[in-house]
Amino acid sequence: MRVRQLRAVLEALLFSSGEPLSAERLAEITRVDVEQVRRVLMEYAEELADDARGILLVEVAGGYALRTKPSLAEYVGRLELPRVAPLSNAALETLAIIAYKQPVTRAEIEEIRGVRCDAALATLLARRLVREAGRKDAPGRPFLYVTTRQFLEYFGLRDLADLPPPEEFEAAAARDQVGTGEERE
Amino acid sequence: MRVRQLRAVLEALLFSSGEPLSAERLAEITRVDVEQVRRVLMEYAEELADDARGILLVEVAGGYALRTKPSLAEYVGRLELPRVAPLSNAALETLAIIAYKQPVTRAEIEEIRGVRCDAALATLLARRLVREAGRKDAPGRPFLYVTTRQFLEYFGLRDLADLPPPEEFEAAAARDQVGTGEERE
Amino acid sequence: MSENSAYTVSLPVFEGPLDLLLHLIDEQELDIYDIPIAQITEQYLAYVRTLRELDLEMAGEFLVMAATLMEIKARMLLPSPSAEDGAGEEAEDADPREELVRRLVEYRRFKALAQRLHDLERQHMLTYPRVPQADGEQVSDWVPVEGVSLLQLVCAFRKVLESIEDEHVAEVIREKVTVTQRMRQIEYLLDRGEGCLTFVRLFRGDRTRLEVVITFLALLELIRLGRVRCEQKRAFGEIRIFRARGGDSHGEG
Repeated sequence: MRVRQLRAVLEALLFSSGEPLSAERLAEITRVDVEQVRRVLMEYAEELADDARGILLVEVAGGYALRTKPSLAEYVGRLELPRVAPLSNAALETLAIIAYKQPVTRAEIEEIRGVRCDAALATLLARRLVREAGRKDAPGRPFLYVTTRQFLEYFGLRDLADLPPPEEFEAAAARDQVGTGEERE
Repeated sequence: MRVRQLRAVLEALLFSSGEPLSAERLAEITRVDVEQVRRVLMEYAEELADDARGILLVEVAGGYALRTKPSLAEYVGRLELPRVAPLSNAALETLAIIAYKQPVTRAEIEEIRGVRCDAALATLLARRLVREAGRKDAPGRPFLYVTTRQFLEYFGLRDLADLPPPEEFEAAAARDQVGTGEERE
Repeated sequence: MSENSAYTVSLPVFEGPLDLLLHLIDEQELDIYDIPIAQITEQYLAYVRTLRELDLEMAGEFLVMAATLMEIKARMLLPSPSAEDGAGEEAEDADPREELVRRLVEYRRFKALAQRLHDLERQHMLTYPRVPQADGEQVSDWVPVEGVSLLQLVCAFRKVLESIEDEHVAEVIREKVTVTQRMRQIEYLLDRGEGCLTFVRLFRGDRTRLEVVITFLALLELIRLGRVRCEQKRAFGEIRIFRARGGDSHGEG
């Protein structure tokens, strides 16, 4: 195999493999001797050092792997890759209120939940399940919150209409609010 | 942001994202205008065309994604990465009908195929290649089926317009109906 | 399966009756718009008989098509009756094969499209994506409900909502029921007795829409955490909720 092709093959292998690959394994797959694999990998690592490249070759767990450059973590972080961790109950309750009463301010959410929800709201914003949508024309001009496309994806909903019709909820919520106001102890 | 850094950031983003990223999303993350993102992506795609590179930039499901080059499939195949099994004929026929006639009910699919397709449909739903999209306003209120973003990704299609144009088939059908059966295979 | 099934090796498998008919037509290079119906019927029936003799499973649709073919064949033999009806000249010339031809042409079109998809699939499988790393980048592939689609759940949910009567809403003193509390209640109900609840039963105590919503969100969350699962025996049947087997510690992250 020519060096240029070997380099291409190694890149493809490192790219597609979920786990680090040892030089021996790479040599076995490419049917090239280990020394040559190491040589080409070293050249490859040098190329990746160029600041127009976004990934680098690391040696981990007895093998080689491609990773994004730490200096670019800020941007990669903005991708906000979905996490496996489920939402906390506080976040879930806050989300339910936003989903059915949107657009809604933080004070209004806290009024319903009876507790502060800064942390829950921060989580929901970070996970892009809700977003700010302008400000309410009220004292202090508080932010209004609405759900996002990601919210629908997270719950596997096609659109907000997949939830019970919002008018019904608004009406119900309005009635509830009247009730709450009168009967709260 | 300088062009070289933008290129690095885009590479890092495309590398770490599990799904295709649209130019708009990339622009939003890098805070650069969409046109510049597209320009740099085009340059990047050209660089990847070099035969010392093992990956390429594809446009799929409304976004950009990195994949290994098809010409290197033999080597990457030796990694024995877990892959989904290819679709059965029944599933492919069912999927073709959904892709071209969406939204469509199961009864409509079965009418065309002449056989029940519960199993094929269950497979397609489980693999998220199709999804339910509401119900048809007809007796029994049957579910309507449409293709998903994963469908585009699975077949490497940019969007639905990327499917072989149905007009070709309509035209062919029209010719058939006129009755010139000569060039038929 | 009978011993005869050893012979099945040579028997081509067809997706359905239309697939079999197309095969017969293509194989003999027949004109799809002028199918020699007697000949095709004979061959078709021979195939169906073979399947039966070999004791193979055969979709009921094959028999339906056999009947259709025989009917068309019979009508082709009859003199055109429409002359007596005087019911329009157009209708007189209606070919008994017309509907079958239309279906065959349409099916053939989608078979071709399916083949194109198959080619695309094969082509695309030559390229590999990057497998996300195990360290926290794993994209969760949450399938919301096992056996019941979320849409079915939501539809059921809507029905419950519609059944809530407005007069109740007015008089209700809103209790502060949280999603967490409701999740616990549902789990308690499941653990206490039946081990299974109907969807409708779940909402029995709810009197306001907000309560119904909270119950529904609690259910969604329990499903998502893998603590309960839903089942629907037949389409539009009752949705039942079960404790998921060993799913308790499932969802923490």
